[in-house]
Amino acid sequence: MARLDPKTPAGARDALRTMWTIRRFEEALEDLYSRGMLHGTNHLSIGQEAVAVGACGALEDGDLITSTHRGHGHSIAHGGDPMRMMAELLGRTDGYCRGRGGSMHIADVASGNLGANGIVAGSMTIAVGAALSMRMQGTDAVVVCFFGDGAANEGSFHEALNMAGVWDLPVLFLCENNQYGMSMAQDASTAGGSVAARGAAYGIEGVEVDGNDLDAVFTAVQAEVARIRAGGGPGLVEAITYRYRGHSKSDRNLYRTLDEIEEWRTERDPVDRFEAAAVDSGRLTVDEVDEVREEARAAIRDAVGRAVRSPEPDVSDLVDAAYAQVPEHGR
Amino acid sequence: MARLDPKTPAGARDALRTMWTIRRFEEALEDLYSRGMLHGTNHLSIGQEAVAVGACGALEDGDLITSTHRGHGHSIAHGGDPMRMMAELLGRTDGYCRGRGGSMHIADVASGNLGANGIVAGSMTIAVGAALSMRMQGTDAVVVCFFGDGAANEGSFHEALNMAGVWDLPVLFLCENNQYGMSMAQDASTAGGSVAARGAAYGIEGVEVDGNDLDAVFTAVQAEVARIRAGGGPGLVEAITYRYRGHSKSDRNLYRTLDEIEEWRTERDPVDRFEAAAVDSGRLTVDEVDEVREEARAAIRDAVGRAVRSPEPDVSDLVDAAYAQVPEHGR
Amino acid sequence: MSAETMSCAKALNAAMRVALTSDPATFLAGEDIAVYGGAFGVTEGLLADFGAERVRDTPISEDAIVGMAVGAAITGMRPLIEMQFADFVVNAMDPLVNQAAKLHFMYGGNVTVPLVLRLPGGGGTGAAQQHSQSLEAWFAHVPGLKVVAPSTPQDAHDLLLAAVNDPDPVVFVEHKLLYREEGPVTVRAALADVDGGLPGTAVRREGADLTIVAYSLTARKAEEAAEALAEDGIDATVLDLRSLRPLDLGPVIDAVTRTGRLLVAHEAPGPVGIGAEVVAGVVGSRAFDHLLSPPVRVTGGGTPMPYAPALERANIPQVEDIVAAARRLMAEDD
Amino acid sequence: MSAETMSCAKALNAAMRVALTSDPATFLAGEDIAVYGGAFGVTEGLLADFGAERVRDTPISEDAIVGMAVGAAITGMRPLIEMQFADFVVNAMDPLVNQAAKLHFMYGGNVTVPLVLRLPGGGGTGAAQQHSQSLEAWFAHVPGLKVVAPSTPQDAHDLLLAAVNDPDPVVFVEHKLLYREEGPVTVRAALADVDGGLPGTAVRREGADLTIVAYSLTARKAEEAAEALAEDGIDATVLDLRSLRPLDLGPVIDAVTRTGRLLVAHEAPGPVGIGAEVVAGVVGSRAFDHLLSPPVRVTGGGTPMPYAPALERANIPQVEDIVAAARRLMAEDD
Ligand SMILES: Cc1ncc(C[n+]2csc(CCOP(=O)(O)OP(=O)(O)O)c2C)c(N)n1
Ligand SMILES: Cc1ncc(C[n+]2csc(CCOP(=O)(O)OP(=O)(O)O)c2C)c(N)n1
Ligand SMILES: [Mg+2]
Ligand SMILES: [Mg+2]
Repeated sequence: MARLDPKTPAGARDALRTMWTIRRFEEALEDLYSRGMLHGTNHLSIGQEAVAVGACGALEDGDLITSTHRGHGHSIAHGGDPMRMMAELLGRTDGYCRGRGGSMHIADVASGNLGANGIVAGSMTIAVGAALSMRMQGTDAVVVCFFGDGAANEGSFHEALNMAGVWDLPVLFLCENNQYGMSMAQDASTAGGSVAARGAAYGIEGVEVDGNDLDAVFTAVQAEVARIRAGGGPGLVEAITYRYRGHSKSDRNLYRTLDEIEEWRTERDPVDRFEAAAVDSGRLTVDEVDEVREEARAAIRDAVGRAVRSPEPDVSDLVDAAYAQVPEHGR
Repeated sequence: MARLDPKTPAGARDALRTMWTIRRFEEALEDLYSRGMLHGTNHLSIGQEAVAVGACGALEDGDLITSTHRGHGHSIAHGGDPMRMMAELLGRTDGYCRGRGGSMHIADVASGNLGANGIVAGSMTIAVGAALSMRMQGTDAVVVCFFGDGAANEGSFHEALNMAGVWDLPVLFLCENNQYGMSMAQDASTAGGSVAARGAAYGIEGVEVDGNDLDAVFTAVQAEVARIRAGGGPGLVEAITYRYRGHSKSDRNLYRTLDEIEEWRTERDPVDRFEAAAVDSGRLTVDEVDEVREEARAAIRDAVGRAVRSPEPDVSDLVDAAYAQVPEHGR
Repeated sequence: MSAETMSCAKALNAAMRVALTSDPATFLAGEDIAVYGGAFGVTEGLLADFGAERVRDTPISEDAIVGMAVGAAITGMRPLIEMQFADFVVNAMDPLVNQAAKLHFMYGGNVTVPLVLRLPGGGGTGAAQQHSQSLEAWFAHVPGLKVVAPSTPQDAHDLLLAAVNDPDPVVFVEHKLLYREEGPVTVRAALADVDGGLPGTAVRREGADLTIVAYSLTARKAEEAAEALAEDGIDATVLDLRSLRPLDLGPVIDAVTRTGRLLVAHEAPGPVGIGAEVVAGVVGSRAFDHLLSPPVRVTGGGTPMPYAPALERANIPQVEDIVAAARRLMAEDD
Repeated sequence: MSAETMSCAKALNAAMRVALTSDPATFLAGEDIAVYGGAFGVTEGLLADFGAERVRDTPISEDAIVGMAVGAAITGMRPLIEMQFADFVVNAMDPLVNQAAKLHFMYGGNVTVPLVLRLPGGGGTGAAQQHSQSLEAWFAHVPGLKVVAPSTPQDAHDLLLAAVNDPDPVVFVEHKLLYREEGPVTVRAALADVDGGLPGTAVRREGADLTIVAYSLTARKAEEAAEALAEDGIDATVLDLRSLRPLDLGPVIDAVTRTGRLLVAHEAPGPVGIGAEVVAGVVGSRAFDHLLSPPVRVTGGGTPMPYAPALERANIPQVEDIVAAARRLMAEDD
């Protein structure tokens, strides 16, 4: 059974809380960054929350995900602990990677998050291997592989979809089409224009979905995951969404207009939309919505508070750390 | 105007002669190999002659080709001198690459053969660059990029078609689908099954053609090249054909039946078929066909005779040879 | 022309401007180099001045970007490619190593492959494992490739022009932390003004006690280290390799012959790095008889580049690491 | 079990059989390894005995092959991958270098990546530039990768099993000309029979006059060279590195301390090759004070590998090249 069912009041509440948790998490990062407490760069998923939450909500225990450089939302939606994520971003020992990996490398393999990845399309072939692994081990797990519209032009996309196709593997390729790579508009970078339509090249029927509509994402992914779990072979979903923030910290938004951003924020925000839909359909009351918002804010405040108290790693941490096992002669 | 028009008697004669030249060339290699005179390996294109000859015949002067590991036919069809090719295979100084490159690397850039390539799909992105180059230089040249069915599963295929697509480049991707990679049947390696159909992923309308029918290949390629030359953007043609010989010298044909091979040889041989068609349609007489065969045989006999007399390169040939220009401090 | 003060990023930008202006065969391509101006702003403003045909934003397709450049280079163009981060060149190793490096030789000397591939590398920006690598050792191992690594704005400018002029494929190693480093730059008027071929090792400082060899950002650190050592009365020669293939060892051998002591520093991992080649080259030369103590390497990369600032710092050779190693080296034979 | 005579190819095949039999988490994948039995026949017969699920023919997709292996390895499998020719690993550098090598460290030590990548490399088969490379230096430069290179059938067998047992990604370097070389092999009964971790440098011959260090096919040539030198009264120690990362320098340092002379030979290009690392490591050690003459490298790869037999031969170190270099080395300080 899916982890949450947004069509029920309890599921709607969970889904909304998770969306808000993601947004508050990202906002907390912006705040820490502006206060000089974060180093490196990071890629925020504000505006794309419904994809992560809708997709991960449709999974079952034991299912796996692979994520991207823009992976905070995936991690939280898959059940990641914001404190450990925040500690990772702060470079602390309580981080998921003990502070070694940072924003682009949060992973929790034990719980089925095979990891964010700093290489565009870098996790797509990894997802294929994980799917093969699950099948060879006799499980019925499905792997959801998140990737961006820009990633669809990497050779790895092609090889991954083809291999998954010929081996009929239980993997759902989930494109978060937020309209841009770093700066390149999707239609300027992508011949043919559609990622979903590329599925046909591999015998996969691609599905396009409104990525800012949580219910729609959930429904589409749930259907695909069920089909895949039943042995139907790989799937491809393209969720149309938008990122509000710059690609990363150095972005001056030269490639798009402020009007465009504003329109998405005011007209199609996934959190606003889901709140309205949940209230309209009677799944949540206005008070409940307010409560959930407050829960998310408190959770992130608490996570940040604990994360900043986590110790910094010591350089002794680096000794032999590149390997799981160093032979005697290598010391 | 196309270099040859197989619909005319003169063009038919040229086309047939070139097909026979290719076949005799490959047979001469088999002979030299069995006599221990050839080292390395080589990939024969016997059975696939109509693709090379039909496609290259449809080009105009100034058009370019990129070729593959199975490239002898492309080279001859594009006007390569069998003596210099043979000298290359024998590792002699008169070879196209002065004996340095061998079977998989015959190139004659000056005449528009940008080269065979030992890397599967390795020339596909090179073809894209050549097409861009031609356009930036203000020519109306078209680049024909030969590749195999197996190559269609490399990431380079995807990146090349996408880039050609978004930049609308004058390049025709021409798949020689001979049903197998080295041993893997095309349908086992290729999700979705069709290479031509993959064009749609890039906004390209793929064309499938009987690759053992020279007239059909010529017509399809001529139409595509004209469309591309007029600025219509990249094309994709899949020519269905078959290789009679093993993939290379070490092949024991474990992956296919002798019946299958036999059926293609006896029922669909491209040379037999073109001879019959040319005679049937009155383009050539039976005597002319015999003449042409003899011309090709003589040409190859002569090429081999001269090639074996070409000198071997001296090791002094290697000094500074990796670079076009070695700085003083590098000597 | 007289020198003006500018950053390495600006000096590179000015070089591209010179190339685009003086040779119609040149063009730029890379991810987000046009509209965005490059991830590090190095190509800023070039789209406006030279147009989208010659300053090309590409899809995220590193293999096709470099393969395309090879195809363009062998048919008369001079592509100047930016790999957004050096780390992504892993996706373009076939066109770079199997094609660009080999075609001139493989096709019998009948083609040249005049392409330049800029690789912004190095750590210190908190970008962690997959955005911080220094991969130049790989390319210096490959016959057919040339590899250069400037450390000053003037060298960045001149070496880039020399690389564009060069008929062979040149891997152009940049360190991200150099982009903002400033220095005097004489901007060349045309490509032809830099015509001496790719330059070799530069002497940054002369000293009698030991020879410190480095390149790219680490060459700047070596200079700083030498200043610190001078305060202790240790007088170091500092050499900046600039060209990693071919490697200009002559000045290194001369210096070690005089100083008797060799220290090589770089940010890339030690094993099978440029430092190993420098040490092996020097001890295999006439300098062997003049060596007073074992040559020393100070390198980074004990692990993949870590994220946490303290760990990252520890994984990169710092000025004080070079100073400490030099002191130990001097102490050894006292 | 008693030893039988078999080729390296058979010894590798037998090791895969042991691995597949004793650990259900192992599987093989690669281009044409199943039905065809591998381009060099190394995997022959395994499909018949272990089935298509565990002996997997793949599409021609090197990036996906290795990336798939990474994904399988971090989720409990132990993939054993054949790259059809070492040269094609250029298409899989991202999964190998940016993923496999880094994940254990990058994800905080919480995953292991137990994959083995077999790379049939080397020249001498007339396959020319793109099918003859020896690329091991690259991988030995990368923290997180292990690199081994056996030269005997027994080592081929044992190292492959040790590599499968190893929790880290292992690049397994094979030379195509070794496949038919025969020698005594004791076939292990189970993976667990090879449990000492990846072995280090082996002493192939002891001699007082000079130390010759090599690996893979060139180690065999070094042994032959030593026999030839013995006829001249030159008594060489021959060391076979076997592991290139980590590099087991202890035995090399010991031997050079005794012999005072070092010659390193390999087929890969000289610049920034394994030989440079060995020389730099030795001269940076206590052996420095015992060196009688400059260490010497005998390497290949002056150009991309040529096709014509005479050129190809000249581009690869031959027994006589090692002999000649050793003689010059001995003459130097006479
Ligand atoms: C192989 C590789 N190439 C380029 C980059 C640099 N880069 C990081 S994110 C990005 C844009 C990715 O676009 P998309 O896949 O649409 O994801 P989004 O950022 O929109 O979420 C680029 C070019 C990279 N990290 N890896
Ligand atoms: C990158 C790469 N991978 C694998 C090979 C080995 N190889 C050479 S030809 C070949 C089969 C190619 O099949 P296809 O593209 O259909 O061409 P065909 O041989 O059928 O003409 C393979 C696997 C190679 N040369 N390059
Ligand atoms: Mg995007
Ligand atoms: Mg084929």
